Amino acid sequence: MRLDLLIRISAKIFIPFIMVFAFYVQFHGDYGPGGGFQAGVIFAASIILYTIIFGSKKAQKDFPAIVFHSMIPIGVIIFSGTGLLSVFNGYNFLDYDALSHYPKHGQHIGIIAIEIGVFVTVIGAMVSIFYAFVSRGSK
Amino acid sequence: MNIVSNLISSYNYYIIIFLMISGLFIVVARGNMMKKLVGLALFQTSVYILYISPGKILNGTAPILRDDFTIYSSPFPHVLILTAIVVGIATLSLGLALVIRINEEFGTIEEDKLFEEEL
Amino acid sequence: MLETIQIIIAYILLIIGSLFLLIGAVGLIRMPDVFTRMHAVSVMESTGASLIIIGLIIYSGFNSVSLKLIVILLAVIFISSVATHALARACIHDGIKPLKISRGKEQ
Amino acid sequence: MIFNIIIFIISIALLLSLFRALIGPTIFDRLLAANIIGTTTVLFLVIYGFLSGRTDFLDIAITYILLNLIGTFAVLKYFRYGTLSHGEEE
Amino acid sequence: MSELILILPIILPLITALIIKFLWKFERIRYLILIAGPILNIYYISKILTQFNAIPIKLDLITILSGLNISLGIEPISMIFLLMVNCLWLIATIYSVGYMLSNNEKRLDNFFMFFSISIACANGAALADNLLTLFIFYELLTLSTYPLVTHKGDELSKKSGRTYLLILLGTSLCFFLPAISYVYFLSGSLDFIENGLLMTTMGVNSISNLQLSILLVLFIFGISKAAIMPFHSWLPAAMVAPTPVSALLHAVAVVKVGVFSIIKVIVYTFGIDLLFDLTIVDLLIILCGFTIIASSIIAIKQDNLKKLLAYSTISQLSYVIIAILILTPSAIIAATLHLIAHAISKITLFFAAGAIYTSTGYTKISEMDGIGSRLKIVMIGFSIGALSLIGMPILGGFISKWYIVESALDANRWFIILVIVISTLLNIGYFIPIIYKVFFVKNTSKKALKKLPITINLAIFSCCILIILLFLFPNFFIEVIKNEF
Amino acid sequence: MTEHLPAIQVMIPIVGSLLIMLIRNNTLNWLIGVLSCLSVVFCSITLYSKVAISGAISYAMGGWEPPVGIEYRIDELNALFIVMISLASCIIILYAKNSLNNEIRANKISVFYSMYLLCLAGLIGILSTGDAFNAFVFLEISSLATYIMISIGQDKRALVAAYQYLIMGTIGATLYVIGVGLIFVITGSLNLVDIASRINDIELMRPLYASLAFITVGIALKIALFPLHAWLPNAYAYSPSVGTAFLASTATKVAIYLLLKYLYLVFGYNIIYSNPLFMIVIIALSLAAMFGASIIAIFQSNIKKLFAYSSVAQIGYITLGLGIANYNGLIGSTVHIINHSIIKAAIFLAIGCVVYKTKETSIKKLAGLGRTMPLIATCLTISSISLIGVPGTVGFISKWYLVLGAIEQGWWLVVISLAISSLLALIYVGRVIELIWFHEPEKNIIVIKEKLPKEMVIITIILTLATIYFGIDIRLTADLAKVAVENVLLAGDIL
Amino acid sequence: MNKSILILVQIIILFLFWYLLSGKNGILLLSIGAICSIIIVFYLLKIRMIDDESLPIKILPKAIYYWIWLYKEMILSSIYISKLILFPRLNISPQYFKIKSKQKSTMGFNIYANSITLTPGTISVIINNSNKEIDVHSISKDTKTSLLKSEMDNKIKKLMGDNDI
Amino acid sequence: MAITTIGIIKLRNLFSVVILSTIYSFLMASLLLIFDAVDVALTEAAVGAGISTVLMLSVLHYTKRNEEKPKHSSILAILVCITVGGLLIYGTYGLPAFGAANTPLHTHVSSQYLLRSLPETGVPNVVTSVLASYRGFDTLGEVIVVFTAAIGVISLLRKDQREN
Ligand code: NA
Ligand code: NA
Repeated sequence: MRLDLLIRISAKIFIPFIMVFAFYVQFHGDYGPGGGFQAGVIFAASIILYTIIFGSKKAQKDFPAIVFHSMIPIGVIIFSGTGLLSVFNGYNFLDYDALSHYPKHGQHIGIIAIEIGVFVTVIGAMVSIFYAFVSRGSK
Repeated sequence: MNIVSNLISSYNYYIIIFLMISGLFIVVARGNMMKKLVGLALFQTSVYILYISPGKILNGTAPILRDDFTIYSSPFPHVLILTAIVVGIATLSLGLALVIRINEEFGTIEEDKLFEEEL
Repeated sequence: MLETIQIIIAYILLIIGSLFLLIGAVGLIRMPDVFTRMHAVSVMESTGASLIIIGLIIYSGFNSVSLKLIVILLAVIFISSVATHALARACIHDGIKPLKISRGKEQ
Repeated sequence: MIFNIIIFIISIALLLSLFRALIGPTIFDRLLAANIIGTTTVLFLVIYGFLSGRTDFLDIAITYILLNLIGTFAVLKYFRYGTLSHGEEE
Repeated sequence: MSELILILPIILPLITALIIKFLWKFERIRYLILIAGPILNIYYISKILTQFNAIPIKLDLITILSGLNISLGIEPISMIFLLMVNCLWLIATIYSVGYMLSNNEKRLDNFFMFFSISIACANGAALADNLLTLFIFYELLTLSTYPLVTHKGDELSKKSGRTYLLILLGTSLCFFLPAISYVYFLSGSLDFIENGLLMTTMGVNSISNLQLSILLVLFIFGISKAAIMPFHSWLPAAMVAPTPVSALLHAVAVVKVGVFSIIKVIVYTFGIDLLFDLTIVDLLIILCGFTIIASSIIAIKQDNLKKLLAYSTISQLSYVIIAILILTPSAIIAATLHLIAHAISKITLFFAAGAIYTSTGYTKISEMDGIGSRLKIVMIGFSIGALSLIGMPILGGFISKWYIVESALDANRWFIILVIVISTLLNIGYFIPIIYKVFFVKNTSKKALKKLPITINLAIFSCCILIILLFLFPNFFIEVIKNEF
Repeated sequence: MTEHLPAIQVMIPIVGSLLIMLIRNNTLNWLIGVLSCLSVVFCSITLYSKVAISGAISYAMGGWEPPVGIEYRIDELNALFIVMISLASCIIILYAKNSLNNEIRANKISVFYSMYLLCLAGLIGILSTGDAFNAFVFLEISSLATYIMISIGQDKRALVAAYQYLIMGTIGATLYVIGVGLIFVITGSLNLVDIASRINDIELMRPLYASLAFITVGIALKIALFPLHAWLPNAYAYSPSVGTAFLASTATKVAIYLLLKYLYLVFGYNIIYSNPLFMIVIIALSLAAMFGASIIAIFQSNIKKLFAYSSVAQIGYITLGLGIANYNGLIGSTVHIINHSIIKAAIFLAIGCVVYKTKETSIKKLAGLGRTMPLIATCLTISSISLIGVPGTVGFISKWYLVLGAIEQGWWLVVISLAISSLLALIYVGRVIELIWFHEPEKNIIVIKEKLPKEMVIITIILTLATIYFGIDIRLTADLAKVAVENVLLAGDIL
Repeated sequence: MNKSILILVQIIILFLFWYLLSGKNGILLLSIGAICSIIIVFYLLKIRMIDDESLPIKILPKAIYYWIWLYKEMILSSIYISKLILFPRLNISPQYFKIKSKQKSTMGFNIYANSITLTPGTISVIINNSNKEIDVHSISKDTKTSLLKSEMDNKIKKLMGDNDI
Repeated sequence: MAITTIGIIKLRNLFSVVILSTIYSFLMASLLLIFDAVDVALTEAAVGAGISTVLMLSVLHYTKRNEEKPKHSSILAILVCITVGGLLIYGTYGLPAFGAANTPLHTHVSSQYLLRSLPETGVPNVVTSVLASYRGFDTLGEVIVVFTAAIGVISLLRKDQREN
């Protein structure tokens, strides 16, 4: 059975916007509600939507699972790397003041860095989990 | 008199308590593993209110600083609950994965049946 | 002056919209079967919701807020149509027969 | 003031829909109710944002509606194929 | 260096055990080792005896907490006990080689290994210089004798083994250990001290009668190797073991360690003066009296010889305890003497029972009509042992009973005298019929007898000698102990 | 660098587990695991020596001073426990390689190592954090890692066990969060030191008591205190042997530490004692654990389950010490945490060896083990005996202090109960020993012909010797525990 | 349409979306927005998600007109349904029938079906694209007859023009 | 919300339960919003109404859709619930009234965050600054939790091990 044209078209229209929206949530976490986690979930949602509409085979071809699998540890590495960077600079763990000469600026960089870490991990995790769930039983 | 006013003034807690208990009830009383997980999620979710509601200040606003507001509700519980939600979904997804596997291996996700057969 | 008119229009739309919403909800309760309830929901989603959002758009003028509202509006309408249709089809597939009430002379 | 009234009306609508969600009787009734509850909640959020003067809330509303969308698709797909992973070519 | 000699009586049997286990395949030397071990041990013990006679020496091995250490020491009573255990070990080894071989028992290497280990534990208990050390060796003795009890490996012995472990370990964990902890809590130490630890550190006034009573009861019941009722049933149960085991362990090592521990505790932990006025002592005396009479009555009913001997042991053990509870120095001496006398007499009886079994396969008294004529040495040995226990003059048992009666008279304990009289009558009641039967009833069965190995006869004979020697030279022991008081 | 050790020792296993997930070679991953554990051991010992010299160390995460930021606080007590669990994990992972290869599928081994390290990180986090909510987060890290470790077990019942644990564990964690929430609402702080200093000014006692109850029950679920223990036996029985050993020797212990910390450092003596009911309940439950679980243990037919129930019983001893709550009682608890983890590691690793050869955990398979695998059988026997509390083994030391504590309080019933429960331990241990030594081996007991890997045997022996060594030399256990109890738990109170 | 223009338009639209959402003028945020839009578009291009379907610019002006008409219809029928709901006796007579569409294109047919659903009072239940038939459920006779007038069908035909997607 | 909860308890059709729990999440999110917890509301919506619904639906594909009636009585459950509920009522009785501003929760650490966020980190959304900086370590923990769960799910459901 072919997918409804309308649904396919609407997916094509919506998905880019959802992705941009995710990035918006990611980078405006300082000013409004949102942040790495929420953005990650929304971004993952866009891929989940894609999977739902186009099926998991196509989805895993277009958005390969291995990418998301490796995103999971990479995000954590970004996060903990930021923290350890502070330690190597002689500051306490996760003290972002270490990242710049101006503490406030350092804080800014640090927050962005770790939010990206969260973002990456969450996308990876959510999509991987979803893939794992849907591809388990396709007998 | 004091008792009554106390009871009324903490109505928010009674909502939480009811929800929490319902969630807990599902977890303990129901035998379907899937439903248990739903109950668990419910139970956890209601705890969120326990943290968040005391952080609310009447006439306060969300803790996103802007010049035109002076009273903000406490951001502290929000941060904690964000973490708790994440932990909750992590647990839930793991639980669901286990349910899938259990269903695959045993052909049922009813605890009663499982115990009859295997454990 | 313009602003006042803008606000008044917005308020009117809001009120009408919310009334539609309410009526739809009443319909959701009153209607006898799932198909007829869908019609009631249609009133709520398509008309009630969109009127409220349009009212708010008018209220806020053109800025980032209204853009967000437009996004919401499109999504609401879209969801309304797709969901209702899909649901109706699912009902039929599931073997639920539409209720037939004949009134008076037609049948 | 007007927003308060509208919030009130929306809440009543929400309650009625909830009631439908609870009594069913079929899954489809609940789905229908869930769908409308999602939309109504979004409206609620939007109005509440205007009421409290924090239009930041619109981001949340957008998220809600997107999720509602995804949820709708998921349910649709689920009903059609019993799974979320069905692909076009299958 | 000189203190280290104290460790030898423990180490030597262990070494013997190891050598036995690992060199068992060399048939020529295994019996040599079996005999060499006890002899070497006796040699060193006599060396300790001569070298440190009545001078307290002490060897701290390990300190766990302050006042909680594993240390060895020696004083007259333990000296005597040590000597006795090891002499009997020698004799029992000689006996059991013959017994085990002629009864075709299996896994002899294991048997002798655990045998030696139990002796090491008994020696450790004898040398223990504080409660903790005593407790450890006491428990180890239980554990190391468990394989011996279950040596046959059938269901019955496993069941008996369970009873054995459960009662012995159970009571010691439930009563003995708390009692030790309580002593530690009260005095901050566990050492055995002349005049008594509690007497020295607490004095008569700072410790209440109730506390003392609780402690005493905990100790008396906790040391259930002494087999006071109601914790006596392990002893009859353990009689499923091969006879040498019953002989050495349940007539000598195990039960005697129990009684010995009680003597140690009362003398060196409490101090006899501390307990003098306690009502609980009277109650315990009554309990012991009950045990004596009850078990004697049960013994009369027994047809199984080993069971009879077991109940007789229970009754005799309470003799010792009842003697201790008189709480005078002379009573302690009497108790020690009776401990020795009973040990020697009982081992003779068991040896005889084992010999009967080896030779005829009989375990029941009713089967033994007239076997006295065919097993002369054995049955004479049996009679000597039995008569000694009854308290016949010219035998060791008479001396100890006499001293007990004397001490009881001094302390005006008429109840004890009454008990002794009754129980002597009962002793007569269960021993004399056997002697009568074996010698004077005509045998009807024509069953062929197995020839007894020389070692069995040798062991029984040497025991008889010892019994008589004890009657002739009791002062050897009495003098040693008297120095202490 | 040494001033950053509190953070570093948590981060090492985390980074290790990340590396493991990126690398797909089992042997290499094992090596990473070993290295991580070794470095944690190194860090923790350094930290302990530092703390022993200079007293408690406070480390501000992110450079934000407490209570604004999250504080990591290392004192003599948790430093000691960190050393303990890092050593335990190090030893067990050294053992793990061949055992895991034998027990679980090759493609899950990496995951197992990763979870192992994460669990370790979580446990260290719980131990060192000075923040109530951070403790929850790390509790969840370790729990999730644990669920996964269990679910990796070969037996399909492992899945159900993991699920049950997940449900119970999450309820526990949630109850804990409720409790923390109540204190949070009335004190406005999450920093434990800060809470402790503000708690005495609080007039509202009800939320405080309720929070005490919730935190206690929440943690009790995690430590499997008697009526809440249902998850533990299955979890222990069906997870891979290495996992069982690790869980038994570390996870529950850490949870107990958390309870200890709350009772004595956060709520404080005054508050827990102003409500005598609380202590009575704790003691009653402990006693119930000691008896109930021991009795259940007697009737088990699965060797892992038997010792799992024994764990539940032993946990009763530890909480009993908390209930006794005097100097000796607390030392007893603390030492028993350490000692029991040595014992159980030894036992479960020995069982791991048995499983390696026989592929079975049924207790019948132990029959005649004394003849087929004499070395392992001896280890199992010795370490089981130390469970009873026979002098000369570690088990004795802890029970000794508990008995002293109970005598000091004058609770004779407790003293007798301690003794009787040792007797019950004797029965279930005796059953095992009798099977091992006095029964004929079943035919075909050995499934795998190849020899036991050396390192498995050696480590089992080392741990067994440790159960004796630390029963005699207590400088590294009870003496350190004493210092910790004096300096940390009872610092403010009259000794 | 030219592919590169399509891409450009899509990027610009996304960026505009970002900008309007954001409402902030910081260079950092704007450049992030731009970068995100570009990355997303190019990735989606790679997986063939960007094409005419995803950006139906051509019919946009007519569509707006159609939308306004449709909206009017929606409100009118909403008022009708509201009356039905609020009338004490539920004066409904549900109908289930087939309707044949004049649409040639799939797109137009789909829009038709959706418009039917969007208008309160009628729901398209089953869509058959091959013979352009729709199973419709309507709440009453009136809505059925108004639908059968096929005014909507014609409008959509006009909207789609000659396009045949 | 109470209504949905009751529904979830009563209903045996798991699909309905999933739907109700989605509704519940939406409502919860709205409530959170009323309590000014915007970030939390956003997250709860995304997680509760989005991800978990989708995950549960995909699980329902594998399992039976109807729950069976539990055989054991629910007396234990009722007891547990009464205890917990009683304890909660006991504990929350007398807590500061809803909306009060002078409670320790507001005056102690929380006020510090509100005061210091802008000057120290330059982030107006205090939730973000606390989450990412002041309590960044918690967030690290949270990310690790996600990491752990994801690894677990993948390893549990990985297909290749079924083929054996
Ligand atoms: Na419609
Ligand atoms: Na944020």
